[in-house]
Amino acid sequence: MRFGVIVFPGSNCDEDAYYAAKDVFGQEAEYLWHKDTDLKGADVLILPGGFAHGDYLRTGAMARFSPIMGPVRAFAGRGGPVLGICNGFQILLESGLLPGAMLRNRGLKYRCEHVHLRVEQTDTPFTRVAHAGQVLRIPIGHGEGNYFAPVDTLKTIEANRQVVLRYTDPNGVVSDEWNPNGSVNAIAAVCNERRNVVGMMPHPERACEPLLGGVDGRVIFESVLSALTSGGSKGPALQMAGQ
Amino acid sequence: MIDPQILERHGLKPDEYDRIVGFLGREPNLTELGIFSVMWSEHCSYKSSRVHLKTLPTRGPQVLQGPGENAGAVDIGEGLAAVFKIESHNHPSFIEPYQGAATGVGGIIRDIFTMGARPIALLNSLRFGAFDAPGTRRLLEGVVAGIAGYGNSIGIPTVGGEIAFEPSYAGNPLVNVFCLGIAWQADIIKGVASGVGNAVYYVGAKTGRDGIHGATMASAEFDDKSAEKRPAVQVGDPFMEKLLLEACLEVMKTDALVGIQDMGAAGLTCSTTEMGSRGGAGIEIDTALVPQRETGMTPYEIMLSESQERMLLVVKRGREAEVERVFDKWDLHAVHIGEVTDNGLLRVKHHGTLVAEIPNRALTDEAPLYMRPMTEPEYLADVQKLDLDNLRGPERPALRDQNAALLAILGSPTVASKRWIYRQYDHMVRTNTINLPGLGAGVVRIKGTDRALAMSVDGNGRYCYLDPYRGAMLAVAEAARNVACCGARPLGATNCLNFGNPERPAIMWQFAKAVEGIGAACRALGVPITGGNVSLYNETDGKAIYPTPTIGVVGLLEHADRVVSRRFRDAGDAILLFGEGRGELGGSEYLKVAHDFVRGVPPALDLDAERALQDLLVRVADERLLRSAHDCSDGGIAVTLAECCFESGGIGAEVSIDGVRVAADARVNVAAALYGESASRVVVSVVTDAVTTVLERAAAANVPARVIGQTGGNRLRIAVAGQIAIDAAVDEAERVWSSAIEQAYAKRVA
Amino acid sequence: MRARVFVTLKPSVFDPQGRTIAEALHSLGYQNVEDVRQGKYFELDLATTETATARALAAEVADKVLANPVIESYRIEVD
Amino acid sequence: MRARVFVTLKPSVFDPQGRTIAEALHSLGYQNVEDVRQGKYFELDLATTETATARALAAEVADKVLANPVIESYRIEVD
Ligand SMILES: Nc1ncnc2c1ncn2[C@@H]1O[C@H](COP(=O)(O)OP(=O)(O)O)[C@@H](O)[C@H]1O
Ligand SMILES: [Mg+2]
Repeated sequence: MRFGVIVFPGSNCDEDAYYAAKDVFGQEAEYLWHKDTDLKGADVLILPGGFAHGDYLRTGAMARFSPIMGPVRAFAGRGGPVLGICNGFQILLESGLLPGAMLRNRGLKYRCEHVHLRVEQTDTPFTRVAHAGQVLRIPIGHGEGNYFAPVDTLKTIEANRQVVLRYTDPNGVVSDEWNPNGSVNAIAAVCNERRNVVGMMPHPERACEPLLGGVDGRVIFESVLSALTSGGSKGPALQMAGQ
Repeated sequence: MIDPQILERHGLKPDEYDRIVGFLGREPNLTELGIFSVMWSEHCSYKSSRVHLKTLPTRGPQVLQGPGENAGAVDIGEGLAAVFKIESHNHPSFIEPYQGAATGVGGIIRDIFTMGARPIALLNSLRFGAFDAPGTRRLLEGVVAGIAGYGNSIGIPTVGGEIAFEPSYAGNPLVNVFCLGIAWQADIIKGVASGVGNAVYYVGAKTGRDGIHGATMASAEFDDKSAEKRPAVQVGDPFMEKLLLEACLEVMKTDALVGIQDMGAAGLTCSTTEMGSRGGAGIEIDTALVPQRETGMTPYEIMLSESQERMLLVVKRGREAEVERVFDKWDLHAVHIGEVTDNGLLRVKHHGTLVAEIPNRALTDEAPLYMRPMTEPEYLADVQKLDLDNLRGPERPALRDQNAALLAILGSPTVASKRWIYRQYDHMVRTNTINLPGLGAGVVRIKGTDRALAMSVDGNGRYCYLDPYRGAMLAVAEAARNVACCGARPLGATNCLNFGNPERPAIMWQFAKAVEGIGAACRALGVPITGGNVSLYNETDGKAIYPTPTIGVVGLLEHADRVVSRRFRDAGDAILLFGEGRGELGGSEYLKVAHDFVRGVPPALDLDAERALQDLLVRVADERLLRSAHDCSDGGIAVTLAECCFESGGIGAEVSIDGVRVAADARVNVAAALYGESASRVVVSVVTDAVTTVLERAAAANVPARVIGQTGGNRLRIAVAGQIAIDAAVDEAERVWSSAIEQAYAKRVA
Repeated sequence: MRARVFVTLKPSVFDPQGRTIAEALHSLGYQNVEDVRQGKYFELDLATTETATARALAAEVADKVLANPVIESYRIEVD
Repeated sequence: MRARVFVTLKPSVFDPQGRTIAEALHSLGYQNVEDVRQGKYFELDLATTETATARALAAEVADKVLANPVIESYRIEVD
């Protein structure tokens, strides 16, 4: 299986995502430079964390104009699995590939720490081997992860079960105290209607090895491996993957 | 044309001016005077400190690069090198905390990747005025946000640091930043210019009028009038630096470079002369070719600008296009601004007209050197007196009970958890951090190997104020001990020397003593100094800061998975103490918290015993015999034990330690046993089966060691000489410790 | 010609920065500052001398880049 | 009453955000946007009906909290 890791100027978790795919999970991986338009045969795309274009103006605001985003859009349109992590999530929001927008953390400070996340949906390619209600402990690292969506949009995404992960306490209970950034409805990850594009603020690639203090992020990678192998031919088969 | 006023504005003394005339054989023009003034400033020339720094040990089989380059380097095996250095950005951070700290981080990162190393970790050491003093919060929030803003954005984890609060830093905070990178030894590249006719390239941000005279400012005391002299603040651009970092590392892979150096203090001036001087060559540039952000800039301004995020490269002849291509890919434009010559001169042209011509060596090797007068400061004799039988009251009544005293110390900002700070730093990016901040030294694994590097920065201004020689030794010992506690063998050190005005003999004495102390400790502990930075004139209105040498030590763990952290791991483990407490309260956190004074002499340090202890720690960690290890420092063994319980899931401990007799009052004796800060002590926990082996190892190493208790329960109970002195619920103590700083800052302010 | 673009969060969007500043001001005794909203401000130097062209260009740039329509609205001034 | 405060970097201070935005606009084909400077914009709701009082209050708040006098300057409008 081949992972394509998109590198924007200012991406800084690109090597981490690449390492997770290649060294931790033993898959093929390619960096895809933002000015290129060739996805080099990737089966799954990762938009990694970082500060694309310095996050100047707004997080993700300029990255969406990169030449690579055309092919990314087309890939997503064909049902290919796309994961945006942190800054990658912000870019997917700005590109309109996912609904909503990011505001500054309500505490106004960058926060780097482990958080607890409840798996809400398991019919996305990035959560299919998790259990609904499973609580994951994965780190965050962001200053603008306060997810927002207008009331109507929020209704729609909740009704469509597009909220994939929520911030919770260690027992999986949503509470304001355990919401690290003020995200509406404690939303930590969402997917598109078709469910093949997922954006998440937490960093699963930082939680794939015991040495790093936890392995709960593995389920995200294992899910997409499972989705792609059991789905056989990519695209459409993937949609049927999972429950 | 050069009158005394102009000289004074350039911070040059009349006799220094005479030397300039001597070197040139004529009067300098204004551009040349500017160049001399920045190169001969304390900041660039080290004219007051160099004679002392020369005494530091800088060699060892592991040292690949000692002082003199952009950063030092040590051998970490498998063909790899750890490249690291610490630097201060004190003055800029006082003027503009966010940008000052941010550009400090940017500067030290450039020093590391300039050497061909990929930066992988940052640390910082901070000093502010009293925690609750007006103004502290604004500075602290700004500095922390600035470090975070730059480091997080560029994607280098901040894996640790230290912070302390003392009134002496109120008008002059310290911001010292450390960066470490990894390079293939064979690929280390230096800041040299050589090869006549090779092209000199400029790359990075455009030059503006920022920080002109920054280097001379960093060498001048603040006074009421300096508010007007304050130059335009430099604004950091971490995005530009990220592009530069990636592009430079990519260019270095091509082997088309001869040398490279960042433009830090004294900008283009310093980089051209230093590169020329190291390569025994000359450099000729045309300032009109330098990319400029503002219009109408003079050669003087261009040469002295300290605009951030700029690099100077010497490119092999015929390889220019290759280099330009890489920079183009990253949307950076490398500009050919001059050539390497063989005449040993810095020659500056502007639109082809010669505007400055100075021999490199006049600016570097032959810069003034001073053996400044030194005298022991008068305050010393008095502050070293500590009469424990007549402790100056009024003692805070709440502290009459040892439980309350422990909680007060745990809640003091120097000891309390720094989570509120390090949570603002991305400390996990690059997925290497295996000892997160707060757990001891920062530890990062090296991908592709089994190895990991541990690093710690430490310093104790109080100790150095009371005895700069011993205080500096203790700083080296503590930094190395923190590294050894993780199981890593200390390999090398870097230092940042923050002092007052060296033209005052008492300050110069403190400086010289501190350097002596660093030298003695580094020699004994086998950690040569590979580089560092000196920051003098840290004074406001004639009042100097505590003398504050900050030491960064880097150590190697052969097996990353054998890393040890401070937390207890399980109930039922044996708790051992390595080393012995002597109830030394001089300069302690206890005296500060309970009596609000800084007095006495700092703890004694036996360097051989310290070395033996560190060797022992590395050995038993490597044998996987340790479950946790934490050194005794601020707050003594009581605080150490409490910290071992914290963030462990609430594991308590039952411990019994020896009493000491340092005063007539029994309560003072108990306090001394609990909170005394005797050096060379470490609390470890081991599974009970391993106790005998560990004690044998300790005996063989000549390190005093004994079992002092056991983990378990949810309370911390400490008996002193058989009598229960402390009996506290771990969760309550942890709440005090973990929330003290956070709570003070809970109310948000813009 | 210079255009100024003001980007503000839509009224329905919670503004953590503005709220924090308002709270800080209250704690400093500025009760008379009832509410604060923070936005962004851009000065664009445009290579045109026509007000209408300048305005159109600024609007296009604001629509496309400077503001995120999900959360922000903008206003333009040209002098 | 509402006061609007515009905070901008002093002209001598480098504005990396503005520069990056300008470059991004150029690469999108907006060559006519010659330069961009980014600042902050605040809307203050003030419990006063006097223009002069409002202006004075806004200035005080800008001095104290909204602008960093070392690198920024500000301008106030009251309607
Ligand atoms: N300014 C800071 N930045 C990052 N981490 C910090 C900072 N200050 C303290 N820490 C972390 O908090 C922990 C405790 O610091 P300190 O009390 O100095 O430890 P020690 O006494 O073991 O040297 C360390 O792990 C350190 O890395
Ligand atoms: Mg310490």
